[in-house]
Amino acid sequence: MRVLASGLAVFFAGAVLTLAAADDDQTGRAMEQIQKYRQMLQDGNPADLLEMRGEQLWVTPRGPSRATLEQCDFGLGTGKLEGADAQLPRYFADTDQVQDVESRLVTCMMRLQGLTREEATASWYLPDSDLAALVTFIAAKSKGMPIRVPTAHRKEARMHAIGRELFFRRSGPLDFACATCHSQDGRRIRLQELPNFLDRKDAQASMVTWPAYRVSEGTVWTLEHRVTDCFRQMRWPQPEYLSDAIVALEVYLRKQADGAIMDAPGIKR
Amino acid sequence: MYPGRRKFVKQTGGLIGLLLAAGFVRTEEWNRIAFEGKQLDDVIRGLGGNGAQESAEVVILAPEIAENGAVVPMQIISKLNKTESIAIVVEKNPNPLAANFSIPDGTLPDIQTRVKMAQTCSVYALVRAGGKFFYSAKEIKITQGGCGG
Amino acid sequence: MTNPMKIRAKADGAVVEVKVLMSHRMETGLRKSDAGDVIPAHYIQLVTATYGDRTVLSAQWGPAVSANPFLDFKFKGGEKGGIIKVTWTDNHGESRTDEAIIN
Amino acid sequence: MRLSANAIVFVLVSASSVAAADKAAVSNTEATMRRSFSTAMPDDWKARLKQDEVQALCSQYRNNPPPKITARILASQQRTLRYPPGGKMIGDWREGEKLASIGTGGQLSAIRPEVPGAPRGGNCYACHTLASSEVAAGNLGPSLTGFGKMRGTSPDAVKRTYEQIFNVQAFYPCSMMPRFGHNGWLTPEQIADAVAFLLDPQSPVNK
Repeated sequence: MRVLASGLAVFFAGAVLTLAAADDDQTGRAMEQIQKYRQMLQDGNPADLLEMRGEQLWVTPRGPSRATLEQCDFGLGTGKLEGADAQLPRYFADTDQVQDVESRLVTCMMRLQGLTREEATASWYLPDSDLAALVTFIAAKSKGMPIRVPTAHRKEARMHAIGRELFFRRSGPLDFACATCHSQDGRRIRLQELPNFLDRKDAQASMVTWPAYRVSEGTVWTLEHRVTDCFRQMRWPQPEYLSDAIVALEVYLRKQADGAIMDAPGIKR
Repeated sequence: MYPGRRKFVKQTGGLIGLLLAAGFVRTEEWNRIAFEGKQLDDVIRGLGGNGAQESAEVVILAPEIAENGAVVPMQIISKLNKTESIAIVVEKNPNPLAANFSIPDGTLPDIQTRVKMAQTCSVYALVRAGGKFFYSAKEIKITQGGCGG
Repeated sequence: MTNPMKIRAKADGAVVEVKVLMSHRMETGLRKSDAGDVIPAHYIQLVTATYGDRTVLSAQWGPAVSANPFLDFKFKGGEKGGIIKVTWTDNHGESRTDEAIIN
Repeated sequence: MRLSANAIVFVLVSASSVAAADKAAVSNTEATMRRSFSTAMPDDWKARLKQDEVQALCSQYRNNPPPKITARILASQQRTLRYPPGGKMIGDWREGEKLASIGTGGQLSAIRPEVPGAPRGGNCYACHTLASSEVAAGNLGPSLTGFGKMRGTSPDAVKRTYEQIFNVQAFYPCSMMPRFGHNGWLTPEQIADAVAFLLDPQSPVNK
């Protein structure tokens, strides 16, 4: 009886393995074609168009103060953009806050150009928004530089710890957390590969290419936009733009990618 | 539907006139009939042919699976002598003709662009060479990516 | 308002390869906004590329060309330092011309 | 001997300080969450951010709870199981197949409001291979191709499959899979349809 039972178990296991192998074959072939698809998109990233517009916006006097953004300090000194995005988010003494590139940009639009917070952020999520254009331009200025998110300041370390906690925080009607989809190797939603953010290499490959042109959206998404939409897909409510929950997650995710060479703007599904 | 040609001219006559004078724009008119065709045959007729012959000399380089139907990259190469134009026709789009490229002397019959595909279907590359139409077809699968919502 | 194209033109022996990115929504007229209204069709219909007074490519497009269109073509007889001009005109009658130096 | 005693003390001390740090991090996180969302949100939106006991425990233990917590979750989640009126736990596989492909429903977003009337599905294909004809299947969960071939449609197999979709954590505490029935995402009838998709010999899952 026992022999028979284990024999059956082996039989079932064998059946499962065969099925799994067939599935892998088919999936492997599909993934190969998708790689080819992505390859064909690499040359000619429409994000470059938004980057060009961001560059123009950077030097255009705007707002009640008719000022440009050229005096904005992203942490490496007034007006210094080269490599700045690779070291964000970071703590800024003048706002006593840990800020990401978008939050800092809005600070400058308010302080230098005299815009209200509402004016500066009103259309952040719309296709080809001024904010997305500026973020794309600023990110491209870190091309070739390693990600180095500072955590030495007490507030930076705190945001990092909160970001890690948030990454694993399950709630909502689907019991989801970031970790549900992003904490194992080689996983996919349908055919979409999911970076495992607990793995350094995966985190690096993902983080160096935000902001990115999303072909499914026909426009560039910033990292805040990406995270905000993950919340939507988890069936959570929408977090406030520039809120600490998003920035904390960015600190954690980009810290996971420490040392990776920036290659933004990217192009993604 | 699309604004009529007359409206088009009225709005932009001045600009187009200037561009024409500068030699930037040819005097061609957008081929409404071809672009509004619903079948491959309609498109061929709209482009001035009647029927097309399948040809291995027309090559479609494209992935078999596209991660998103909004952007499907493809390269069309014609090895036929006297290639005059290359059109891309997406079988199951509401209006199948996506683009038609005129290839003047001295330009290689080798075009890359990106088109939208509403669903998995055949893509036809339709080439006019020496006054006749030739085509080849390739099926491209459109997958549902991401979280599905 | 129109935004600049990004044009790259590179001579490789006798052949010049031109790569163009155009900034355009390429609305099909079939999509609906979040409020449920149809977004009107808005797309490039005519594209022309010239080298000197020679037309090196002309194209007619429908709304099925992807947003922010990409175009890659090759022609003979172009020289380094020469200028390639690209013009598009859309169904609203808007038009734009940009140029690049062949390198 | 003395050395190892020291080591034990050290381990105990560091474990408790880690626990304290964890507690601080968790309370910081909850405070951060509270100030990161509009206070003007409707109550049912806010409710989605509130963790129940299982969600909080699984977050705390990174989905890998110790035996004592595992037993606690098993017991509490077993008590949540509910069945369709009339007790029919296997429905129409065709309906189940539709649910498996639907990834919409229940989204809350001001910048991307859900299309009115978007159906709510189980989105099974996002994570599982089911019918082998569907290439675009995810792999966050195990392949379920041939699921019914091995299990048949005995009352026990049907009940067990139903219960697992209703509340997976009644069997696997801190599973990544949503508790579809317990959380009210799918109705008991819809779950019965999903059961049919998995078990019915006519379903493409078993072809």
